Amino acid sequence: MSPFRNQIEIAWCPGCGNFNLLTDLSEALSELGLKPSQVVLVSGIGQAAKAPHYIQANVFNGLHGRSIPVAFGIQAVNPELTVIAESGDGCMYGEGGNHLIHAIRRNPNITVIVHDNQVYGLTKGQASPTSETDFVSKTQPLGTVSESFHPIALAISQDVSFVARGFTGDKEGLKSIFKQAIQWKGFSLVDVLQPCVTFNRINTFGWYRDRVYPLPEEYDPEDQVSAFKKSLEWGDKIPLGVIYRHVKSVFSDRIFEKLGRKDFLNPTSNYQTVFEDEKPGFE
Amino acid sequence: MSPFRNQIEIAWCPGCGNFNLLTDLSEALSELGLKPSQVVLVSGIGQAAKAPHYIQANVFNGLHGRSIPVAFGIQAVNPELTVIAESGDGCMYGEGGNHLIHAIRRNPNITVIVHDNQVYGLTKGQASPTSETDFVSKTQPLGTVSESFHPIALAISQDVSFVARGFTGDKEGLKSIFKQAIQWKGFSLVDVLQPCVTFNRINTFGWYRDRVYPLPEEYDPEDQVSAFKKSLEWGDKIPLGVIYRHVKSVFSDRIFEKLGRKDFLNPTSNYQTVFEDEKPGFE
Amino acid sequence: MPDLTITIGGEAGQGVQTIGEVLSRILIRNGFYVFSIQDYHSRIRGGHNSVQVRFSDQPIQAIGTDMDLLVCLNPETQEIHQPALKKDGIMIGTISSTPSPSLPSSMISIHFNEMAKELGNRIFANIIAVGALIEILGIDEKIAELYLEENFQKKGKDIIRLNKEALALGQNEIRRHQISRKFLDKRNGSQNPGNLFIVGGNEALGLGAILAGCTFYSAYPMTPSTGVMNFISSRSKKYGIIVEQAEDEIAAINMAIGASYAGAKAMTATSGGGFCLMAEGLGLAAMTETPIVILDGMRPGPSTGLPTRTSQGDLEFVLSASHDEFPRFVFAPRDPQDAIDTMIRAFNLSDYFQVPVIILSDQYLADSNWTFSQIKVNEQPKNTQTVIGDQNYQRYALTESGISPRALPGMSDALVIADSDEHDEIGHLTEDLELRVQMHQKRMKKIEKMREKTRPPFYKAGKTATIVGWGSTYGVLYEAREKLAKSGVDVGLLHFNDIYPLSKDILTFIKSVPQPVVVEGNYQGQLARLLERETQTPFDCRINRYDGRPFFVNELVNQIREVLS
Amino acid sequence: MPDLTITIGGEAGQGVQTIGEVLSRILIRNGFYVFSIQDYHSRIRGGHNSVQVRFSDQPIQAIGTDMDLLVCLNPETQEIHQPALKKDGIMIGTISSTPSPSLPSSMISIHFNEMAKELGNRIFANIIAVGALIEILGIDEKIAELYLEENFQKKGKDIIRLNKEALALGQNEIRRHQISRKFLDKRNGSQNPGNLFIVGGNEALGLGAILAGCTFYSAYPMTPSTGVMNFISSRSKKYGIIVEQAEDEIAAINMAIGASYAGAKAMTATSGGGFCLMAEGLGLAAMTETPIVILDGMRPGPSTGLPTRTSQGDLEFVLSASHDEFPRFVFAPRDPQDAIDTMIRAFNLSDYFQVPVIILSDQYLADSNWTFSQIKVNEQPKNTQTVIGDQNYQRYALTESGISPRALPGMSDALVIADSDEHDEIGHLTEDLELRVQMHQKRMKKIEKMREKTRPPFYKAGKTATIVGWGSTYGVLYEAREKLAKSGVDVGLLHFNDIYPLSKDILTFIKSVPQPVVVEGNYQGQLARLLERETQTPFDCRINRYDGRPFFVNELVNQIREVLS
Ligand SMILES: Cc1ncc(C[n+]2csc(CCOP(=O)(O)OP(=O)(O)O)c2C)c(N)n1
Ligand SMILES: Cc1ncc(C[n+]2csc(CCOP(=O)(O)OP(=O)(O)O)c2C)c(N)n1
Ligand code: SF4
Ligand code: SF4
Ligand SMILES: [Mg+2]
Ligand SMILES: [Mg+2]
Repeated sequence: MSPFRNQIEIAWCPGCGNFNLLTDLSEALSELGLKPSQVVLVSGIGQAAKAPHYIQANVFNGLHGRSIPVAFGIQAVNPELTVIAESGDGCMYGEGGNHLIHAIRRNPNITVIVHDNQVYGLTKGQASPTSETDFVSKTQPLGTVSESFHPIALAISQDVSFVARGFTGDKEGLKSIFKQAIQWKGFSLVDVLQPCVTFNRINTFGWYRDRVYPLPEEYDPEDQVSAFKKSLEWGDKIPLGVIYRHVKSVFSDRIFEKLGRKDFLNPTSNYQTVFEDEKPGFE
Repeated sequence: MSPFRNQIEIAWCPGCGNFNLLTDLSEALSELGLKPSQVVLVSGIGQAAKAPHYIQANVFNGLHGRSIPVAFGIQAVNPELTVIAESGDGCMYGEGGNHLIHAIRRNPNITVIVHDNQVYGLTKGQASPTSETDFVSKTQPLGTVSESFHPIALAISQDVSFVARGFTGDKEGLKSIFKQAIQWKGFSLVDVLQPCVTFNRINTFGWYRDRVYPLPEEYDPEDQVSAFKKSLEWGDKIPLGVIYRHVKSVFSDRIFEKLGRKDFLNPTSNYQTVFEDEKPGFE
Repeated sequence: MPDLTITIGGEAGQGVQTIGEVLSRILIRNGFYVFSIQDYHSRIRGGHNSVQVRFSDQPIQAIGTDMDLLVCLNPETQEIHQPALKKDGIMIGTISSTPSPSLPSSMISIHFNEMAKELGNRIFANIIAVGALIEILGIDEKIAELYLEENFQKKGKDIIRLNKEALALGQNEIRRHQISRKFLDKRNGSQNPGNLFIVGGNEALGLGAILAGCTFYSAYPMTPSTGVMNFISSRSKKYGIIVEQAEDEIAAINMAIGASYAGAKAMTATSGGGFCLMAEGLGLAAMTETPIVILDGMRPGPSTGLPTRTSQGDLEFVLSASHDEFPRFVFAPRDPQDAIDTMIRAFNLSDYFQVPVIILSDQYLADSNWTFSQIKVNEQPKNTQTVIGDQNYQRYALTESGISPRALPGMSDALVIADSDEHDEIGHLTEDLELRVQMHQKRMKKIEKMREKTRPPFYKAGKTATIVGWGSTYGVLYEAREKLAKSGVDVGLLHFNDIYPLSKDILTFIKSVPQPVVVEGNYQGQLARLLERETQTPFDCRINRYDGRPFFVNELVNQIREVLS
Repeated sequence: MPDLTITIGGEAGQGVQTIGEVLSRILIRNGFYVFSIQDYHSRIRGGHNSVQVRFSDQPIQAIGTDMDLLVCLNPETQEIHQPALKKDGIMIGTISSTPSPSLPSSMISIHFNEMAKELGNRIFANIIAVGALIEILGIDEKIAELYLEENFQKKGKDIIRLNKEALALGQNEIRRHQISRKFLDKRNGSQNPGNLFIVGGNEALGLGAILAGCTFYSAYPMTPSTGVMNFISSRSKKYGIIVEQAEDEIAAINMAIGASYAGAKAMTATSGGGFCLMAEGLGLAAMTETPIVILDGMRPGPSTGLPTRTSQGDLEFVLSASHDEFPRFVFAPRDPQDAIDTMIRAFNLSDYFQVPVIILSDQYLADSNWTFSQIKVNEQPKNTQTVIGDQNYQRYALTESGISPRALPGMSDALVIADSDEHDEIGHLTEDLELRVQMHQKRMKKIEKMREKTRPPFYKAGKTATIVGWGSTYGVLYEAREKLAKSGVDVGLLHFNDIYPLSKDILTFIKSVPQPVVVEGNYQGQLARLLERETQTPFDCRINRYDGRPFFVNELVNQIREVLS
């Protein structure tokens, strides 16, 4: 077992896609040669958001929808840390949608992993932003009206630094994506197809398995328009892999360049000097 | 003067792009033959968000960032009304970014007009989501780190029903876009380049005028991928006009179809009947 | 007078709730009053869940403490619940094979799952358990069979037959054992079996909203309020109600405000964390004087806290949520019957005063079932109070009462201008500070009239002391009082459902009750502190619980005795 | 003892603030104590703005009421402000050509703009006005010239020369007139001119945060708190502070919490509407015990209200914001010097107790300038209290004090687990309800120790009555008390800056002061109600203002007399 797995009892349903995701992520972390204390996992609230508790690392399990700003704050202050925000599709694309957009613009060096089960698991099966139109649940007995949200297309539309799609039924593929995303310098979004065996009777393991295919070798993930076109592929065929990437400077480098500093803890010992310096400005 | 203009004193700076926008919108409304009492203008908070007060119509001037959900609620309840949400780029793309994404998914029959001055006007000049990187202000003396937000690309990525870009220096073009957007059945987003003469020294009237051009006749706004490509055009050349449109069923039609009804006021007079109907379920 | 408590425990997903539900239904058909409650973890499968079913031939309105019967669907159940099993209680199901000396007088090991598999499907395990239970209790299987027939009617004859077989299997399994105790003297409870109603808190809240005329419900799912949304959406087609799941709570309240502005009776519901996000919208409703009903289903915090447990910790928050000041009603229903009436009053009053109404529910009310010999609608829903305006219409006309005539957009030539800024009578934003004062007074003075609409607290006088409480604790406090009375301690009960604003009369009155003991599901004593502020009298004798569990009658009786001694 | 009040009025964008600023700087260089305040509308150009500059050779700490001098940059100014001009006051600038009989004794029409255009640029109009003012007042132009030299140093000699010419132009314009009144006896104020400091509230709050060691500031712009962000970001490079404008207030507080978890001293600032959106994050900070300082710059509500005006309406809200209960400090600085010290205390205490600290500022404090003969740092900033943990590190170890040793992620082998759910000592989520009780007690019991850290209110005894107030009203109440004393009415002053929690001693003490009169910038009397709750004693003699304006000494003196009579 990966040194990144711990002994905490797992509160997921047997057969849930989350288990594979957990294994693959913790293996990816150890294969990257990281130490648990260098890694911070930030999550929101939901079934997916419990994942960090099962990983041997630093954890900040915050509010539903708000993992990205917390992750941003951590990484801005201590860019040495490997910071991963991990949560469900409801958390990241519903409640937290605004933070996703603006994090892409900031391009902090964090990885966002979305357990995309196309449903709200923890609250017992409501439609999520990625649920298909007419999705029926106890809360939506007549089926939803909304069309589904397209996270990968959205990320590409904002010229995200890195975006990929994985599937919990594709171990090697998913692990490789995790490794690339975590190593990527910049904001990386990984949307993971993660079947919810309890509440999502549509997007099951079988449903995904019948549709997913790995992006071919010759696919060029660096052209924004063709990546956009690829991101629209959904339905009969669903591509897996890195759909778009674009090297750009990351938030912490740019801000430290502007500030001209590398450390983050301002000593309070020199406060009298600071004060004497500022005083004349008030005369 | 258009019957949609009133006598309220306008609190904008002389020379501001908002004046043209106001005139063009009120003319568009009257040219469409609408009556003031059929129209509801919903706004948030900001300089742009004051616009509804200067228009002779129903007004709901709500919270910063929250005009879209209010507009949705109004239109859902009374689909006969012409509902327009109008606010600034900070309001719609910053504070309110999440609502924009999800409104596109719902596709209510509302028009969203964004006074995009690429700055926060009312709070005195901070960078807005659409400000260019390194934008300098009192609040951002070192210039911003974030890249700018791409509203049109985002809308297209979510397969919006209608999205266009206008410019307050292009009267006929803008009025025509307003008319098309308001008449459009479904969610329509109009991003209006609106120079802020006080706080934005970069994106001035001249800056825009040097760059904008109307989309050519032969441009096909119905192909999502080419529209996406078009939406990325920014910098030396900025296209104006309807960039993407896609006919689809609107929220109110779909929900009323599901509910099998057309009215929205449930009479309370029959409550005893309802109660007698429900009672056996508890036995 | 039988008064029995049964606990069914197992993992999430094992059918604990189904057994509780079926048993309850059979019991009320036999004329017994049932009170049932769920106790569950914030997970979908696994963990430990339980349902407690208490029943009696007399009205009851609280959870029990010690169990007469324990049904274990997994080994953990025995571990967790056995300590609360009565000395002469009986335990059935998955029982540990190495019995300790403190075993109950009677333990029957039954392998529900294996028996069900023999019947062809694990699904029958639940009905087998029910069969075992009715046999132990001595309940007529005829009524149980009738219930199964009705319940599985849609599923076809085969399913009905198999379920009846399952029931019989469970009964037979028990018959093979010598039961050490007789549970019921007579098989039926009250005189006219079949005439009882079992109602859950969330369904009652939802039904109340529907009766009140609610046609727009926007919310973001959050335990324990989601059940209200589920109930209303299950009826949305029947009654033409738009139920929209918003992208977040901010959208939810703003959608509802938009809907209300357009003329619908609109509501939203959430729990504390979501209520935080609605605080700004609450102020918007207040400033624009748009009616709205907001339900806060309380659970322990701070922050995410214990998502599936109960609490009364949000009172102070909702009393002053949102910046600066404005009038609001705060109501906390005591039980499902009261929930129906309270929702109607909430919509009526919100509409009449054009102010927000906040309903404080909690997980205990939401997820428990009460039995009533009657359910009624005690309040009359009223239509929205609107006017047909003309061109001179002023949305915020200054009036004596502070209430301005409300027109709806698009219904006449009147233009309806609503503004979150301070505004003039028309609704346009103003920087006229004298007008600001008038507008603020106009809003604030509604409070005085609102006080008059407040229902007085429930009051039963007592000599020694007075138990004071609010919201869903009513039943427990009521029974605790009765129990104390039986043992010769005469305490009164003062119970609040309308919490804010309180009328002057009430404030004067409550200063006069003998030795108040304030019982609340929070740490600081929030009602007590409110009363201290409003009456400037100490309410410092308090009993507080904040472990996420509801109050229990027996424990409470002891605690009250203690504080009084 | 001169005590003069000057108002400069005009449209937004006309330079009203510049004139006020330059004049203030020249006055303090002449040894005068200055108090200046802005009065502006929520718009960028047009509307009506004004700056009031009051000065004296003695320390002053409040806004004046009646004006000695009025500078009109547009016709509206005369209309609005003339009523408050003293009988012997002087008015200059754009003056209506049809004088009414109630004209002031002296009116000098000056066309600043036209004169400036002659000098080559409209921009000089402001300095021309300053020239006119110092001439009327009789202030030495040498010091004014020196100030202009310093101020325009970076802009080059030509600009300095032109500004001096503008100053002289203004002076000459006045010299052509006969001034009906002599304003100053001597040109200089105090004995040692040049040794005074003029400090604005927002700058002081920002400076305090920097001195406290704040290295991470995330916020969304909102009046009147944006000035704090502007100040800090102007120093961000110098001191290495990350200042990030968030996409919304929710992101702002969550970013700050993340930063604090990682080890930075972090803060955010907003106004009431934004604070609403932060309520959930506030609870997150509390539950995860992550230190954070949150500034709420109050303005009148509810909702958007009056964005550029002042208020003390958010006290009750911040006292109980966010669901369920947790400890927090609430401080309200009285003036810029106190703001510096309060910010340092806020960071120290937030860090020490691992609780959120809320600072209540308001538009009056934010946008006013106070003069001090000294500014000091009276509190010692402390470094973050952290430990180097090992593999057995427990973030939420149960301790006697309730405070658990805090380690930072990535600084050692210790793993730092923070959770918004109820958690065990390590930080993992728990459904163990006994542990929940311990954790809730651990958090809540901090309040008792926090009480001991509270500074007592400022107190000066008085015989007849005691003025009670909080926050930025200190100066006004202080002067009101002095004024009453001079007229033989001996009232005391009890003024709170640390508002929550209050120590038991203080609570006992305040019950004993003679006839409290609680003066607050809100409708309901929120401090009064807090004291009523905490002391169970009535504080029902109140003076409230909620028109968006600050309190004025003279008006208040009359009001106090009235309530006492
Ligand atoms: C502010 C807030 N709103 C709502 C909730 C209730 N809530 C908890 S988890 C959840 C949805 C979970 O869905 P998702 O994020 O997709 O995670 P999953 O359980 O499917 O893994 C919701 C709505 C909450 N905790 N906080
Ligand atoms: C919740 C909330 N946060 C912040 C503000 C303060 N605020 C008012 S307008 C505004 C920005 C305005 O920018 P924009 O929307 O672009 O409109 P503009 O003034 O540029 O037209 C902000 C931040 C507010 N009113 N409410
Ligand atoms: S509810 Fe769905 S997502 Fe959650 S653990 Fe169960 S199967 Fe997995
Ligand atoms: S601040 Fe800018 S956007 Fe606002 S009115 Fe002035 S010029 Fe227009
Ligand atoms: Mg999900
Ligand atoms: Mg803008």
